[in-house]
Amino acid sequence: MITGPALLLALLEGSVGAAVLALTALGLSLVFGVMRVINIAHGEFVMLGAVVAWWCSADLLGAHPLLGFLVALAVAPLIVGAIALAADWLVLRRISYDPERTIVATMGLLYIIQQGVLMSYGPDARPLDPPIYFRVQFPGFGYSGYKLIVAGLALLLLAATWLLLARTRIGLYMRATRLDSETAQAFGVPVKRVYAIVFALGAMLAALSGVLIAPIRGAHYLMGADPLLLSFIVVIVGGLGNLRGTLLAAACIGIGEGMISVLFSPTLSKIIATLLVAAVLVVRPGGLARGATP
Amino acid sequence: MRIYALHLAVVAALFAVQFALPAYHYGNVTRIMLYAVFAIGYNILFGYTGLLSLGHALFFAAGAYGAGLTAHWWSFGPVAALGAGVGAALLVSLVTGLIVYRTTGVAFLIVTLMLAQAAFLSTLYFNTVTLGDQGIVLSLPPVELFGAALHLADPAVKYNASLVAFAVALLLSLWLLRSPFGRVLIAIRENEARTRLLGYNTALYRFAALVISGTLSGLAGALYCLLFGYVGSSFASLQYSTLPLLWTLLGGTGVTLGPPLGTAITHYLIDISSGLTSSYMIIVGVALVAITLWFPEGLAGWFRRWRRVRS
Amino acid sequence: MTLLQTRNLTRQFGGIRAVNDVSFALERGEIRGVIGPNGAGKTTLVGMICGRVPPSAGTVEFDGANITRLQPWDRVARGIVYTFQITSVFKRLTCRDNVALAAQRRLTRTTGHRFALPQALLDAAVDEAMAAVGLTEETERIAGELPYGHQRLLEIAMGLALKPALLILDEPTQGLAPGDIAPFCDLIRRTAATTTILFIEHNLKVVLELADRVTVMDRGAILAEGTPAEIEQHPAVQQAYLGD
Amino acid sequence: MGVRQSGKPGHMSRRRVLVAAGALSGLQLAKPFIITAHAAEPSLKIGLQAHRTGIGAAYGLWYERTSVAAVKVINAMGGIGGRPVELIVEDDATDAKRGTEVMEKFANEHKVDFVFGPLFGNVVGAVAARAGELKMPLFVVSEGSELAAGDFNRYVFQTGITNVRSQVTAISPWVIQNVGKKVTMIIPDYIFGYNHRDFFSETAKAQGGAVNAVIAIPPTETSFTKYFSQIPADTDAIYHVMVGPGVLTFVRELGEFFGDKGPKLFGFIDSLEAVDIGAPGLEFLEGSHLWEAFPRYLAGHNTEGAKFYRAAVGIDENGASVDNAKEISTSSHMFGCWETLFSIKEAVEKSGYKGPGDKQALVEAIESTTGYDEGKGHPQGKKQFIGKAHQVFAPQFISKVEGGKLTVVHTTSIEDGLYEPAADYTKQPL
Repeated sequence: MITGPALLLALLEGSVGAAVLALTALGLSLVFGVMRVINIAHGEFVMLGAVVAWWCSADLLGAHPLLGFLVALAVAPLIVGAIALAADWLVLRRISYDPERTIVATMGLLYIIQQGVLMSYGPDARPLDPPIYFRVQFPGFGYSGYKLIVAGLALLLLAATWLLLARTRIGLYMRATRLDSETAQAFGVPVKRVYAIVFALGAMLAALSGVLIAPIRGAHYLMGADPLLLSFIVVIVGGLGNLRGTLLAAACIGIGEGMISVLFSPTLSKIIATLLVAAVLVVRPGGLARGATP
Repeated sequence: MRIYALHLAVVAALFAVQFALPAYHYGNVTRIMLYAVFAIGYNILFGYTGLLSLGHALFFAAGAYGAGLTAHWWSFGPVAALGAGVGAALLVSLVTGLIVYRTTGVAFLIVTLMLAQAAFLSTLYFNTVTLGDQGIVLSLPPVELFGAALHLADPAVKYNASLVAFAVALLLSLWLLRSPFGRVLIAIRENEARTRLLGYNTALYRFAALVISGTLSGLAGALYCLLFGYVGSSFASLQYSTLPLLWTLLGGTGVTLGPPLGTAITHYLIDISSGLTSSYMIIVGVALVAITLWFPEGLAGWFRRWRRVRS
Repeated sequence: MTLLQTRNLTRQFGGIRAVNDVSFALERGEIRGVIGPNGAGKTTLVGMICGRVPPSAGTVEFDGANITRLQPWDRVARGIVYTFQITSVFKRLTCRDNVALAAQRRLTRTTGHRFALPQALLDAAVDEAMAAVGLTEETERIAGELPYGHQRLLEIAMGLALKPALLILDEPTQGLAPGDIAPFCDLIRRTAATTTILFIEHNLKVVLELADRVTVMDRGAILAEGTPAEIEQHPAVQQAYLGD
Repeated sequence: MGVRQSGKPGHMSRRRVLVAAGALSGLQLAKPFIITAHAAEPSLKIGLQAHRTGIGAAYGLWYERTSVAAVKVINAMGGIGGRPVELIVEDDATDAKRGTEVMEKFANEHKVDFVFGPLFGNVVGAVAARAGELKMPLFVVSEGSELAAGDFNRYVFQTGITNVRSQVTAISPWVIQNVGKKVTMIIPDYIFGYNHRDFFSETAKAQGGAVNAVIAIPPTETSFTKYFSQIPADTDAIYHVMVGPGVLTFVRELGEFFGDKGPKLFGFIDSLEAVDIGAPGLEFLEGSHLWEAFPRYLAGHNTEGAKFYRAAVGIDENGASVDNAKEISTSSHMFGCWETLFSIKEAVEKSGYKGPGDKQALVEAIESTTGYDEGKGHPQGKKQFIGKAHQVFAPQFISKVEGGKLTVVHTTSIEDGLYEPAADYTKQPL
């Protein structure tokens, strides 16, 4: 039975999901676009963000959860970015960003991060106190006010990333490397450094979305799988490495997923999404190698 | 011929050690041989043909569910259920092969990953049939063979059934590798464009390699389900796609004995480390990173090179 | 008797016509050289003949049949064999495996043994091709370890093992030591006894010495065609290609 | 009697987690060896198969703590049959495949006498089959109803905690009469949830109620709001029972969705095990009812046995860890481990079990048991045991959320939850 409130709820769930998803997927897309590698450990960066948010939320400060949340927003990207830089320097650079070996290596990284968190943080799903708690009443149902704030923050962060890419020197370097790394190098772009920064930036975006969702879903060492899968889907449907396509796909898939989840079944919506990706690649197998225009 | 003698000696040794192994290792070797069938199947696609699949759980699960569902719902006996499992894996491989007919490289990797993920989610979605997460527990009647009743619960039956499957898979893959067909697969791995201009429809060969690889993986899944009496949705999860990759990479790609070696090492590494820490899967992560950094050819490849340097 | 005929063959890359409306005929049994400056469209033309490059327009006929839409491997089955400009042997395999890949392609088709080709049959075919190019001693070596000139010969052995009706060679003498060129020309002449040969070549001396007829290409079109003597005298050729 | 325990997984305060992670020294040793140092008698080895990691981790942590405490108590009492107990813990990652491997490891490598502990249905099913093949007595501490239905084999027992069918049979009359007649069920999408669905639908109908919708949610789900729009508008009562890492999010989002205007709520405490009822966002639970097997707050079940048990395990009167008031126990499940170990003690001593050769006598001794008396060994209450079905039956509790705490408002008798099980394992060969 499809009613007005159900549709509205579907739209809300979808939009919030889409905003956070866009942030996660943008990181993955950036890494692919510039470095031409796929980072299987991307979801673990989201999980690390959530775990850092949990640390900051109560224990570190003992103050109001809002303060912990703001600290986490600042600290999580720094920690996760540093881990990504280390991974780039210790592993990816040494295998010359070979596409297939990078996939294997980042898959190893996935297990190392996930199991490392299990070792130090433990196996429990730990809830966080929401930094801001209020309820918004819609006709027929209520909705978490924090979720609406999350959507807004995600959009702000997306805009900030966009500015970084469009208006700064490092953004210019990234765009140049994306188009043609050899030419960029010839024009004096420090390509290796750009790679490292892009890998870190991608991880930082993932970590930020982890901080944002932590108060909703808590922090758990296995929580990286879902964001990875969904952002994978978004990045491919949007055209690998195509940032605008990624954002558009995040909106479509986030909202579509929300709709199908609410109206039918979340599992069904994920099945449809994965098959959609397979279909896109089967029809356009070359789309991956060529990479679309920005 | 010496190479066949070496492989037969491995099989004979595995037959012989069953009389000396302590019970716990007996069970471990049984599992290792079954997983090795999976690894050998994976290697035909990855090691010989050069196609990196991240979706082999699809075939393993197809075999396991083909056997498990027919045994559970239609009371198939073990032999019929094994046939159903292998048949299901063959069918799934054929369909997958047609879907990915023209895809290679990273696109192939992602498509196989997505198909396997869709299959995994489907085992959850259609849980009235598959019983989802919780899975199906089987209790099977004994198999009549030469007048004797073989109970699947008997460790010796498990061991020797796994050994037979292992021997078949190993010798088949060796023969395949050395046949004209296998030579073409290797040529595709080395340089697909060149192979095409030698007169080979490489897409068709890739398709054939996928079907053989998938069916062997399904044989492993079907036997695992029947011998250990259980199939659940975790058999279709990503872990069952990454493990054969690790086994093959660790043991050595493109070497017939590499994947079984990698399987054995991984199994014992996980088993030993699970006694030290709950985070034992970290071993898998460290191994994957170490292989890409230092042993791109795996242990067998490294050993071969080391021998060549010495001689 | 015409073996190969292209009609109005055209290939566009973006806005550039690499090959523009080329109609080109090849007689059975001849040795044909193709010359022209870089970018003249020679490699694209033979690419369309062997099926590596799909044409934008026009047709290719081989042995009386239209093969324009055939895949490269089907053209190999009909006897069109191409060897690359840059050597493209399987560097990590032995020479024997390299040539066997070619030989088994022919043998599985002619003998009907698909999976278990008799080893002796295959070995004989490999040895014959290796002997033809004079590499018998190197048969068991890893291809990538051979010197460059020998890799080129191996490439030709692979072509020969297919026993082609038309052998297309893309700059076969490039990278050969000067002393190796004369034996190479002998090899081509011997091969021509059973095979039609189409070769692209920059070394004009080799072309004039080896070819029965020569085609000159420039900017995607055929500039001139004739016997080596005629081509040497052709004014347009002298200006465009031999000018200095 | 020396007790050495190397590392308690998950037993870390937030601050300690930080320190451990910083030093990267948090390598948690997986086997707390409870070694009986100078005992003359060889020890009795018991394997605890724990969901230490995976989606059952919250339960696994407390199963392990409770079991360690019980073994300490039993050893202090002189052990089992005069022999000290050695507890060996292995993690099955809440995974069926790993579970069967662990079972083999117990049987063939550690050579334990008995195994106990699996809770989640997927693991129980796979492990039960393997235990039968290995002829290893297995005491599941699970609420699955399959054992009493005859789906397992002669080596599997449920002596510590009763099953879902019995729990639902016991409480459903009260729920239909006091909470609501048109019920929407929210259940986890696997066997445990189906048990709830099937048995509650059946008993609700008998009481004049009806289930008007069933919403099944995968146990790995982390976001729930999207499911709630499937709840029909004419629902009087929501019956919820969720498990897995997302339980707190589930209850919070349920509250956000309905506010204070929604249908009345009745839940199984599974939705809130290891979760603080007073956590922010759970205010809407005030006044709702929950089933409990073992009241979380001491006041609801203030017996001598319960006090002894709580002190030994280390939980305070609010059901939290004495070390950390924020760490809430899985009170309604973990007592099953304690009671299982004491039931093993009784069975071993009754049968005169000396070693694996006496397994058959042990099985028959358990099958001839008719019940357990309330006391230190069985703090949850008096038990009735139906030997042929290997199933224990117990009283149940219904509690109301009042002032952010749980107050017991109704206690069922054993008879309320009693039904005639289909299984008769005594006919199977040993």
